[in-house]
Amino acid sequence: MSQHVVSVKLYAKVFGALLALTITTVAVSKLDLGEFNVIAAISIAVIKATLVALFFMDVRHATSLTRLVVGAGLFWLAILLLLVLTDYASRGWFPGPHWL
Amino acid sequence: MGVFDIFPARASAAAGNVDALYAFLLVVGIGMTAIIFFFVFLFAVKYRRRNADDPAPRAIHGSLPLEIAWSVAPFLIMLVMFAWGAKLYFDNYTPPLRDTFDVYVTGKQWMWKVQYPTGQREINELHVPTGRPVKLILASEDVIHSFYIPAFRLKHDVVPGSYQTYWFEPTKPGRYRIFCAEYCGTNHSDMGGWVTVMDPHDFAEWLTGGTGGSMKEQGEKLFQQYGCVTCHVTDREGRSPSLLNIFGKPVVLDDGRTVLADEAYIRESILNPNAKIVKGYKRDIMPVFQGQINEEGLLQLMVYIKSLSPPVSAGKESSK
Amino acid sequence: MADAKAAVAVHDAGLRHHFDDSAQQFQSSTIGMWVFLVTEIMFFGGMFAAYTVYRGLYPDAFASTSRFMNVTIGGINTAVLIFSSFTMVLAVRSAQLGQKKALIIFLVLTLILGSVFLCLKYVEYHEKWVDHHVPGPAFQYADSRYFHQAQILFFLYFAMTGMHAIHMIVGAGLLITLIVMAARNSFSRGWYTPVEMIGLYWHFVDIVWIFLFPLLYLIGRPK
Amino acid sequence: MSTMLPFAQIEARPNYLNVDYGWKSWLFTTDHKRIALLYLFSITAFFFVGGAFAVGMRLNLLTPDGLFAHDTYNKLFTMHGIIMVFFFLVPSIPATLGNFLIPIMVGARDLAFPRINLLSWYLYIIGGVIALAAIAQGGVDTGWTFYAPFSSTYSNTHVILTAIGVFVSGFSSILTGLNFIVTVHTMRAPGMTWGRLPLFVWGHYATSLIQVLGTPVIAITLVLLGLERILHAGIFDPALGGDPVLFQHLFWFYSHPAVYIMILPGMAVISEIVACFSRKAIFGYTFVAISSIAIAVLGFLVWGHHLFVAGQSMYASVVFSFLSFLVAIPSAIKVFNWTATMYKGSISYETPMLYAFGFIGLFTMGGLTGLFLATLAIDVHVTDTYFVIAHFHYVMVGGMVMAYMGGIHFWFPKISGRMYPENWARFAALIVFVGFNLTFFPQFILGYQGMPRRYAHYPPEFQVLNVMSTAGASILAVGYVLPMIYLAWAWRKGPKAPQNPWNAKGLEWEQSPTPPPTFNFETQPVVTEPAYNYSGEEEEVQRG
Repeated sequence: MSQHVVSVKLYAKVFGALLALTITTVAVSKLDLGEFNVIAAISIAVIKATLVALFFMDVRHATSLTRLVVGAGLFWLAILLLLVLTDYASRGWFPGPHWL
Repeated sequence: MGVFDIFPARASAAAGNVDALYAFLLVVGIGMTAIIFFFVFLFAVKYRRRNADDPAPRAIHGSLPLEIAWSVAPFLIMLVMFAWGAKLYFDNYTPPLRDTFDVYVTGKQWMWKVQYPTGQREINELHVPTGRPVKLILASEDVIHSFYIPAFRLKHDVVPGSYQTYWFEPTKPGRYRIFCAEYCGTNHSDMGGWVTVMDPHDFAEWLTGGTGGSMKEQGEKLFQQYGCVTCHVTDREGRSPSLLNIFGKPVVLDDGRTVLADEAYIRESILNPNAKIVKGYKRDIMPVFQGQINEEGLLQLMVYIKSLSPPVSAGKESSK
Repeated sequence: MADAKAAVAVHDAGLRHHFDDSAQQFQSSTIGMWVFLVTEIMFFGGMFAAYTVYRGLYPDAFASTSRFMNVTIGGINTAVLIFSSFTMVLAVRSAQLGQKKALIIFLVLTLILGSVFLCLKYVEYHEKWVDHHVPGPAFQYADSRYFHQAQILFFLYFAMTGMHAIHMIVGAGLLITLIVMAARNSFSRGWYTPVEMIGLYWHFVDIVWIFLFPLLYLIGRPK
Repeated sequence: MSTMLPFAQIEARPNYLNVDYGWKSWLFTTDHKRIALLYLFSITAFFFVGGAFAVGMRLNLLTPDGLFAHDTYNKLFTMHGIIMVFFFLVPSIPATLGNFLIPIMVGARDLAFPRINLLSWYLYIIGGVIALAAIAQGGVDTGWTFYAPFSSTYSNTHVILTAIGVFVSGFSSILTGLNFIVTVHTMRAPGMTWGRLPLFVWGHYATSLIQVLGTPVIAITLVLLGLERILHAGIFDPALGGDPVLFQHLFWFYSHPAVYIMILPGMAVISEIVACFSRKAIFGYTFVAISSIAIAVLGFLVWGHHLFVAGQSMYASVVFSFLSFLVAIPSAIKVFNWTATMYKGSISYETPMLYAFGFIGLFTMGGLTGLFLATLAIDVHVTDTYFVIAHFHYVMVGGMVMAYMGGIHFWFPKISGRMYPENWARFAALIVFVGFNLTFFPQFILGYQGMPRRYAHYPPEFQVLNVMSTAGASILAVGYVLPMIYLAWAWRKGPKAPQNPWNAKGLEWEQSPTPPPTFNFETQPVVTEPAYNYSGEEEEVQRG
């Protein structure tokens, strides 16, 4: 069994950080940062998700295989999102590239 | 076309290019298959087990140089295929910007409705002149179809809700088949027809034959009816971009992108104006026409708007 | 699928016959759970891809819908779910230490918080039902310019939060089985794998919500 | 080599078949070998249901005006596609041979999660029954690709019921993949390092990666399609602001890697057969193993080649075209390595090896025509025509089904404890090879001539090639029925098989009795030599 037992204090700190980040993301969404609203919201969410994964799901002490599985999951999600967006992003481009 | 012909009838220059690439691929394909069949057959016979207690052969675990060789070599051949294919793909799907003969094709469940700028309409029939680039503007009223002419080696899915275009320059007069290549329901296999390629003289004669109210006039009526003229032509307050002389030219948008004012751009700006706002103009001014103008009306508006941008004097070479 | 994880103790504290030792069994369960969570990432990933595409195509329509999203309930729900993750991780910790009473208390707390989340979610859905914002024949939208595009956003809203709620309900079911097993002394310092696995599952569902909240609730351009 | 028991006692010894009888011992078993047999019988049933639809299609295509009404033909090709893809090709080798052999090959007593393995079979059967219910009520006419907006708005057939069937059976595939990954990682016998794993296990490990990472995406796509069909909210319906190309993206994100789920296990079987019947170590073991993983990873980057003409932007098409050429290289490496393995080998012509010859030849043709389809300008002309039909049947039927038949014959002694009749089997293999080529080679010519796919009626000039194709199909049908007969006969009345009839290497042949007992080994196996050590070299040799 995973022998190391984590102190309640650390869990409480992580819990506090997550609540703080939630409040921050709501507050940030009230400001008008134009394009940065989306980027800020997603990056705060990524930070929160990493905190939950590292501390609560104990990926910190996990075997390298578990970390590989987590990495693979995120990498494949990235493949799906990025390659689908290559189509939608490049639809409006100038139709005829004269270099070809 | 003979039964066993590996090259069907060819009616355009682009078809010849595609056939040349196909021939190259055939040579590579048949060559590689022959090599594999030859070696498998050779080894199978030469090293067959003569009798049951033959000594076990010595292990050969592999050779790095050989592995690299038969990875890199095929990749180089593939690069040729890729580049050649991509070039032809761009050439066929990018219509020349000026003086093309535009034909509007609308797919509807189980028929092709063809409209010519001069107003003629046909069902499952397409007449095109030789020696001149013909641009097809494809739309669909219901599901996804695909306008496929094997003689030109070209097809494009006709996606409802957007315009697709491709072009060809017919060379050989004759009648060639049109198919629907994307499954679209019960009579998908009956949704075909004929394209008749005629030399320019006969074509001009045919063109003057049927005359309905030309699409341009009907487009102008709609242009008035939906109130486009009040902002886009006569209005000088600068609330909206003028539509004179814009077709086929690049347009700079408010987010800095440059987009070509082609049929797809005009259609999107009619149905969903906020998608692309021209630099210097405000959003949420023009009403959304999504679901209010049918396909036919859109095509007529398109022809009228294009007529507002008279082609530049014939002298200038069309940039292809 | 979930019951397979609640393996019944046979001899050496929960060791199943085909494993050599309990370390191998625990490692198998952990990797198995994480591979399952990767399938969940790809499952929700499909909807996130659809959301990303449509938000790219119709930014204005999506922004206009934020007025109808109840950010307060969303915010409270996020806090509730984070709190439930906290109690869940304390439950796993007490299972590690073999404190049966603490384990049950924290599991019950997590269950309560999960139910609070689902009740608030019901309140939100009811509010949308009353406003005719449920996609389908009865859909209405104040701003006629974005009728179709808003309906797509609400479709994605209900699809994503609905699928998330289903996962919450399954999680609640698993928590109940855990509480019953804990009450029956099935777990010990040597074997508490189901608690840890369901903990991972619960934290994953929390992470999905951590992404759903900003993407669905906080997209409005402040007026 | 463990001691050879005299024939008479083999039957008496308890093995996984005679340890218990009665339907409970089958329907509630957690023994991976019995679950493999459950899968074998259900998959064979679905294969012949799908095959019946194919016969119906070929009869209809005998004449330009067709035998059936349009709707009937549309339902025939749809159901042929759905049954063959989701209920035969995806589960076939992993669920039968994979389930049976992987635990034995890695030296374990069972898979990591035996009860999940049984759950996987039940999900497969429930999904299958739902799909059959949809067929019984009139079937579905959208094609196995379910393209919107036709499937979401215009088709009035049982789309949702079929989608639920496919959705449920998808989870069966996920769970099998999950089981294999965990088993290979955590339950290998002492000494069984990654470098000594049989290539059969490497192939299935790569397949499991795809099953686990790809299948959930089609699950959610079918859920969205079902919701769209009920609510008409417009997510895939262009009239309501949606984008049908998005459905194609999400669908093909799974469905192209799915074709690698189908072919990788076939390659895995062929690696084993070629090594055994050439009595020689696989040439370039590391390259063949790594190319399985490369196919699994690159397989996820190429789905856009299904959308070249579908309205995808030209730049995305160029990216996908280039990536599609990249994914062809690992497959080419495998074919070259198999051929090189035969060099200076001692080759015998038993049935599995005949199927392996067939596989290498036909898979090469299937793979090369894949390059035609990856070339943009050619794909514009030949996509959605019979050229594509011929391409994927060359890979699926010429490749996968040949490997499946080869694998069934190769491990039949280990599974049943009996030998199959060699001459009948060779005859059947020959018929399958001839029938297959006569069926599908004419379709390449039809395709380039421009005959579109999914056509109930076709212009008269295509009739001659279609008649040839139908003739080939009837020969192929005979080729598939023959093994059913003699294998069923051999199961009961075939001669008793010795423990290692082919003198093959590998734990399943050398250290596990035939047929294996419930826990596969009498004593815990320890691996001391590299895989395919046919030449008997003692020490670990530097891998090629």
